[in-house]
Amino acid sequence: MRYLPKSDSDRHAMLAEVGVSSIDDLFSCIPAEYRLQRDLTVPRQMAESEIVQWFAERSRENAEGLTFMLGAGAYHHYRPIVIDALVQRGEFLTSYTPYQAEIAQGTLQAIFEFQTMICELTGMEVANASMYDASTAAIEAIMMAERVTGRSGAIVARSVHPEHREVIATYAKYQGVPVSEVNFIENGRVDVKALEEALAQSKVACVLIQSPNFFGTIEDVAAIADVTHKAGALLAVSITEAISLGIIKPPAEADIVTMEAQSFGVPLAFGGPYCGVMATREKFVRQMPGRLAGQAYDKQGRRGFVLTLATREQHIRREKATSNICTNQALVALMATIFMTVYGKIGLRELAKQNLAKAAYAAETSGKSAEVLFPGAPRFHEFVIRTKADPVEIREKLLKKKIVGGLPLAKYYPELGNASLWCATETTSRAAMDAAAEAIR
Amino acid sequence: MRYLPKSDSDRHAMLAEVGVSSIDDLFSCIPAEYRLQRDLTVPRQMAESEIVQWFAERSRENAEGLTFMLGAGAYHHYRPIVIDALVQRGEFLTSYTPYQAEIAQGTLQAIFEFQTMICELTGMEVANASMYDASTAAIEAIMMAERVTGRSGAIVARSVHPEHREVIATYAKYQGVPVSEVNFIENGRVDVKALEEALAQSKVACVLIQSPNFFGTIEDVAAIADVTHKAGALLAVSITEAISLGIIKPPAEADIVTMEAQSFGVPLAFGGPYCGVMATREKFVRQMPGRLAGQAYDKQGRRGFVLTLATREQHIRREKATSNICTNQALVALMATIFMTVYGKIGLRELAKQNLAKAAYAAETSGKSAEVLFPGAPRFHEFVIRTKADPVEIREKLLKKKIVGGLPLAKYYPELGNASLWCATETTSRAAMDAAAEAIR
Amino acid sequence: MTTMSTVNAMTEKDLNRNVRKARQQVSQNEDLIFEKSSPGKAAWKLAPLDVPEVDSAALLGAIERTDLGNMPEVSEIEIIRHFTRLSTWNYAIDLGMYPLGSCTMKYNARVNEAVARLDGMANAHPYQPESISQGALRVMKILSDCLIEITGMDTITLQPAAGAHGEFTGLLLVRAYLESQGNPRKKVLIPDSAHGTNPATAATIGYQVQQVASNSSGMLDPAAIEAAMNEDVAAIMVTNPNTIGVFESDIAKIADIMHAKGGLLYMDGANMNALVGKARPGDFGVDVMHLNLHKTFSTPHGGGGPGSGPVACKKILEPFLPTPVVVERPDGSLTLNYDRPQSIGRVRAYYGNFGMFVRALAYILANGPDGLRQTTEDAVLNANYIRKGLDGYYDLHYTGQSMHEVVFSDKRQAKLGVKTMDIAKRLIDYGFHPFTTAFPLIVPGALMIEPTESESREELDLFIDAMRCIAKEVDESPEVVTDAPHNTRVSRMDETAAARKPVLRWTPS
Amino acid sequence: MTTMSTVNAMTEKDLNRNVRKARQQVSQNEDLIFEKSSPGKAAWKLAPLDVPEVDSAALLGAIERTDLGNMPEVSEIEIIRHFTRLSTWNYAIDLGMYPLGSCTMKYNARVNEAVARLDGMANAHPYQPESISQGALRVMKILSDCLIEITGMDTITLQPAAGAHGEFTGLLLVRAYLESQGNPRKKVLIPDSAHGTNPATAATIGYQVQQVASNSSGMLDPAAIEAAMNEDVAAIMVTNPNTIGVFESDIAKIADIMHAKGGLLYMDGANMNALVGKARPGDFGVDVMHLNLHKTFSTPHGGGGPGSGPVACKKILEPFLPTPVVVERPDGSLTLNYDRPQSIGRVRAYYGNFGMFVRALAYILANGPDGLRQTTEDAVLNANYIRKGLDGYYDLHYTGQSMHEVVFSDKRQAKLGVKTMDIAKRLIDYGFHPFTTAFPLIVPGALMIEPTESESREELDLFIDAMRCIAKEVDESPEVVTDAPHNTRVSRMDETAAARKPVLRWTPS
Ligand SMILES: Cc1ncc(COP(=O)(O)O)c(C=O)c1O
Ligand SMILES: Cc1ncc(COP(=O)(O)O)c(C=O)c1O
Repeated sequence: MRYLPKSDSDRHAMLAEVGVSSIDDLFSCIPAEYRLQRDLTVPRQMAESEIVQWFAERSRENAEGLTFMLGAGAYHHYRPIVIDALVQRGEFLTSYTPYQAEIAQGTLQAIFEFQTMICELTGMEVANASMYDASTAAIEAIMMAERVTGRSGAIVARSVHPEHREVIATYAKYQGVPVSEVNFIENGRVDVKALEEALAQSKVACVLIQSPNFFGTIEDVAAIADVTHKAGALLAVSITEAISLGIIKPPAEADIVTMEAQSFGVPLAFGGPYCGVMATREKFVRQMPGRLAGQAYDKQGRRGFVLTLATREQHIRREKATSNICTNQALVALMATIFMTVYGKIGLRELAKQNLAKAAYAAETSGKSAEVLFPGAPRFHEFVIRTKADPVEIREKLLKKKIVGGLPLAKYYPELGNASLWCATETTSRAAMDAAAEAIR
Repeated sequence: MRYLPKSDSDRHAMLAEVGVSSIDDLFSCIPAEYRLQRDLTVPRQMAESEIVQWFAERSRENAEGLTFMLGAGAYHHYRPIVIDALVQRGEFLTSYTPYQAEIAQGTLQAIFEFQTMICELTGMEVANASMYDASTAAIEAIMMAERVTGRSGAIVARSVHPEHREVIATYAKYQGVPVSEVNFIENGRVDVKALEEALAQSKVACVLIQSPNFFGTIEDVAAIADVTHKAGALLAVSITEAISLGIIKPPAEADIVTMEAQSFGVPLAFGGPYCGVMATREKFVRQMPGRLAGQAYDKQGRRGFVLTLATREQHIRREKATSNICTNQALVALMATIFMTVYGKIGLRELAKQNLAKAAYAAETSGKSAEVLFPGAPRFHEFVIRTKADPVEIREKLLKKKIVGGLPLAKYYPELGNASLWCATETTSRAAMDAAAEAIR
Repeated sequence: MTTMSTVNAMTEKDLNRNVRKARQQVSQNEDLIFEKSSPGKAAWKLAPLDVPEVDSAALLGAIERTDLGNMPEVSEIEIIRHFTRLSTWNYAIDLGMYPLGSCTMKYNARVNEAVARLDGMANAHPYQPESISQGALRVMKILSDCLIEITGMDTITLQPAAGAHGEFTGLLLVRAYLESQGNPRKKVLIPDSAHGTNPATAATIGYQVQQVASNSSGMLDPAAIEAAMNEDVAAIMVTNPNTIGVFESDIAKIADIMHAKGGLLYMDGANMNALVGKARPGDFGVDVMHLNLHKTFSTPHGGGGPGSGPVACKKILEPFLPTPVVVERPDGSLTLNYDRPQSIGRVRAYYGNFGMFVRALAYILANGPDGLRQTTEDAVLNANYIRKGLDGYYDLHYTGQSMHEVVFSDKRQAKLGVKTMDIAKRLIDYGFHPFTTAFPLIVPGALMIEPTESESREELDLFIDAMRCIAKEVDESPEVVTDAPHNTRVSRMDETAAARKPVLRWTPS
Repeated sequence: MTTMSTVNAMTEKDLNRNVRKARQQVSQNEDLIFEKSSPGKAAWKLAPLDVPEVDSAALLGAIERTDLGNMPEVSEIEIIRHFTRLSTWNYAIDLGMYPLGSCTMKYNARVNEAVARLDGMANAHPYQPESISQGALRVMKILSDCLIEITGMDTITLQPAAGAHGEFTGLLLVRAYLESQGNPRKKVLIPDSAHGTNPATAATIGYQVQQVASNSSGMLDPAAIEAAMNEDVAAIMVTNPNTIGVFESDIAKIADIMHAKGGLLYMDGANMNALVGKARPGDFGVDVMHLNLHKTFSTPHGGGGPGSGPVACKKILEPFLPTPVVVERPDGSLTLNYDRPQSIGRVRAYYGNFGMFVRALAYILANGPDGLRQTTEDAVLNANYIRKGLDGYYDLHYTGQSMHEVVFSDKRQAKLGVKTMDIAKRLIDYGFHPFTTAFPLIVPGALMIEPTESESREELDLFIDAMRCIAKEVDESPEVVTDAPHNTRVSRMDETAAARKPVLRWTPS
């Protein structure tokens, strides 16, 4: 096997050195009846050229060269070339969690930079090194709010990504976390009145909203924070489109911000790996899950970085840890860090502005033959339309032009009828948007 | 401009530091009438995304996903993934010629390994760090033979790659190097008798042959060496298909071996950059052109490598140098080194054997409806067929199946009629070869 | 014995006299990216907008953001240099042996990276129609089939994002199953040798953790488990081979004990690198287990992630698997099935870390049945070779037969004031990444060494030599070890100070 | 002043007290790949053969090769580690400033690498039909147009593989042209400040080299050229800006002198980074010149190559350009024209280093007219900033106005026994690649410094600081400098011994 750095004579010499006569002697500790006496039934060993060919065929089965007008929590943005050039350096790609700081300063400093940028963008004071994704970050935020407030349960906006709400339900169910939902009003925003009433009825730990929400509508975070804080709960805001932070004020009124950083230079990759983000106020840091890099100094007074506050974590605190998370999404967070560095202070805003303009155009052109739902509240780069035709058919039609159309919403929000969720980013050409508008007609 | 690490305020501060008031002051040394007062007429500055898109469009215009049955000095072989993973490391990609040995040991050791492997494969005693390509290596071999022998001129086999002969002609013409050609016989090999006679007539410095020759036929190097040496000339053997060395004896009887190492993991890239090779006997080393890495020791006795015997080179010897070559094909030589390391002692032979088998099959199937020329001498992985139809038409037909057929030879060897030169490598599927046989019919 | 001040006076040459694997080389310094920023530098450029500009202030009103604070402004070359320089401060598998016990730091083949970046793989949207997702679904299906076969289980979910997430998912399956039987039960048994995620996960699901003590050989004691087992216990979480690298030979008996009282056997599959192709958990009684694709199946650790933690289980647990599940239609095409009424629900959005599935499958295809078995054999051989080589130099706390890793203790060295972490740090000077020191807790001062199959005999010999030299240094000049590392660009960091007053982000000074 | 033994006793800390840009870090050792080989290891695997096996002995007979000697046998991970480790011993632009005068070591953008690897670019066969080569031909055509515009010339060939090859091609054009006029002439004038390739090339073409002395300012002296010029002289080869980084302000006059006697003006374009977008050689009288795409147009040096050396020229030389030439058909499609009866012929096989064309064009597109001009301005600003910063510390042999590079001499330091090469080596300790020391020959002990536009002010300040510190060290403890480098994994090599008894390949011991 070409990955194995041994010849058979190496193996024999080593067996002799170990003092056994055959390799099977080293497996004699496994009771005989459980020792596998046959080949595994997996595909035969392939040449590298065959592997490349096999996946290239799968890649083509998947269709290539598509234009996406589909978002819903996973967005197609241009990925600067430097990202892959850098994350594929073996020193990043093939290194472990930076527990041994003296030979992991590269990873540690990059995490520290990631944490800083996330703070800058979200308006929070501390951010961790990453979570699995936005969905698990959201439930971790709820659990963290429980620890902070000593209360139980959460109210979750119905305009939060449906799959995130499913994940919350899964976690909540088995932990006895009571979770209720609050609906949206005609403009697509959270029904703040209903939220206020619900908060009055139950002393929940947390209110969780998403902004821009699943419909692309930007929530009135300040108003929601107001009623939430009055009720003594924490407000957690989830952001699934990180680019929006380039042109939309951060939810600075929130207590916890969770985010999906996929838009920051991470490939769509059929849903993962992505990069969950969690940020909060400094005073809550000891209730926070996940790894944290902190500044430190060596004996000679040289600045460096270490993983810190590890007493929150499972490898120290075991069942009393803030979370069971261990392996996180480090390399993906590095991609995001590089992306944020490329665009930076000015570029991120300009990028977000292009997204805004593209989506405004797309909504306007689509709006000529379909109803654009949720008027009256600002949007970022997604919008919902209601069409005469079944959205599934529209999708099929567009696919012939290599355009992936909007997501039919009937499954998640049957009350919206023939609704579908569309997205436009800087990668969506005017021609594609015009074709989509045509197909909707 | 996004590559430039300066803000305008940096520029102003620096101008002030330099003591000038505007950047144009620094260009005042250029007489005013020659200072360009307008923008260059080149395409406008593009975003990276646009650049990628522009070249992707050109790439598609070029056709993608082809199967090649075309060789003629440039061969399509599978390129192990590790090659690009390694040569794209900035430490190799963006370093200069290793003149400063203390911070260039990586490049130097790799060159030393390249030189060693080339010696092992060619049967020569020394090899240099690379030449531009096989064509320029060939003429350099002739010039070197002149220096070694003190004689002038060369006899070149007509079965040497036609474009290489053109390059030789260009160089020779302006240097007064008399070059004559020796023809091939029915089996495609050099007419040794004619060569012997030609040698008797003129005291040339060098005989240059190619093996496998342009027709894919393997020359009788020993016989040619015999007559050449008897006449007091040196024998230079050019190898355009490096893979052939896996299963064909090296031209150990030669005095100089030149080679195109493109087959060793180098992309076809429409003809370059490739990697010329030059190897020879130790006694001729001081007449050799090009860079050489040699073993050395530092004060502490640690082994390392340096560029050595530089007194042959232009930067020391100027007009008395063995060649004017300076920049060579270093990174491409590194690709070749990695390729040779991946396949190694056993793999190179097995790879060559697959090529042999593929071409044997292709020749046999093609031979059913066309005449396979040059019978009676062994071939490697190319062969010439004579068809009823015009080879250009056959090519067009095959192109529809994304197969690039053989090279029409009329331009180079009109006497061969409707001949074309075909190639099969490990990347040529049986299906493609069957389709080709079909098209020939 | 040298004193502290002697160490300071020792020249680099003296200090490194026995170091064969490494030297020192100039290494670039690099500030934080924010410290390199200045207004007006930019690495970005957008294509011209092909639709009308919008007035963002008018569109967004008060929520418009106009200032991105301290986000950096730098050029492209500065970015390349910044992250390239940073990278050179890291150790990596690509540079040498990474003998971290329990972490299975094996070779990460570059072909895996290449195929994961193919257009149709990298740019597939999770919600794109199934008609244009067949390639992705096929990858998931074939990987699932392979992992089921390798583990000897009946079914699988690929959704969990890492090992701990897999534990969570697996225990949820247990809980959902028991609940469907009428009682989710209250407790989970966890050996004292377990990894920290095991108890942390059990707690996350609302199970009480009951620790079971290992016996004097560091092994599970069926009698103790028998004693602990009752109708309150949902499951036991067993790592096998366990965290001292020894196969739990009573595993089938333990399964029986659990099953007899209606409990289930969960296996932490972190150590599957000792078993692939040689033994299958499904065959020795395991009901549910997770795999770490970022350990056994070679997906890169990336400085801490991403991982992937598929959960394989027996038929009885199948109805509870997270949604969706990939199923084959009669025509051979694949589809995602969401209609699973008994499902525990989702454990994350979309389908899991798909990019890791591609890499893991590429690894399996590169190996085939013969390669997978050989890999396991080499991994076990390597660990035993190290054990042999270090026997007599370091104390072997438990002497059971080692499989893929071997755990020594610092007992001898501790007597001279040298701890496992000191030895670990000194190993850095010798050009190696340290072994695992943080656990297993049942070995005081553990040196947990897992070479994996990826190490050549040459590299192992250098490691053994380094470890022996360090043992000698501990005897002759312990300060050289307690003061280590000496050859790195920073020495040991003051972690206590860092935690006392944490600075977790840069702020402009 | 410290003595030699003091240097030896100096601790690393003392030695590096002023070094701000670098520290030392552990660095892996690595043997030659042959020393890691052992029979039976393999990194290769072939797909199963889909045609009948052949009996190679029968097919090939006596010429069959059965043994590949000492070719290595290693596994894939060993290859990754081998070359990764080797790479870490190199300095590179990606790591820091590379102030090699005349070499223009600028940023090599990664997008260039990406587009060169697109399937249709990387896998295009040079002989594939033109119908499926339009993309490649378009790249050549647009690049040609851009380079013609940038140089102000009339036409171009992209065929030469590097600068020296371009010189060869350019001089051949001169020769062919003169020949067509009846007399190829005998001599080429070359300033004493020229790069070694200039005289070497002239000799290769059979021209006698007549050196012309620079004047006391290091500049070309029109009077001297006038005196040397006669009907035997084919051309003069001028580098402009010249190799001391100064614009030859009399260039037009020199062109006139040459033209008046029927000779031509060849320009070595190695220093075009000082001119792009600011002045065009075609406008100031140059007849023929080469460009180095691996300098001015950012294609990577790759440890010594590949390069690309297009030759641009005026209309009179067009008939002689190498074949083939890309031409546009009336329908807009592109074709290769081989029918050029006066052509000098080919200078290499196929069409040149096409992969470099792709990269250079990507660079031009990324810059546009504004970016190209700004690039030149920054390059010149950087050189002048360094000049200002080092003035007073090092001797400025010639004081003409610097453009993209500045050349100091070691005059002051040489008095204390410290040579340019010593200063260069000490710069390594400071975390920089040295400047060029080998030429220009008209500056004794030259320190030839070209920062390019790719350096930030911060990096330049570090460089100036390092150079000043070294100047101080020369005064205070010259041995620290003459003994340098101290911080590298090897110190200065004994090059004399290496050349005396050259070992140019590994042999089994
Ligand atoms: C034995 C064991 N179990 C569980 C885990 C947790 O896996 P992950 O880090 O993928 O969440 C680890 C990781 O180190 C482990 O070693
Ligand atoms: C002034 C000058 N001319 C010519 C050359 C030769 O160019 P190349 O190395 O591309 O052959 C160089 C290269 O360093 C140079 O600096």
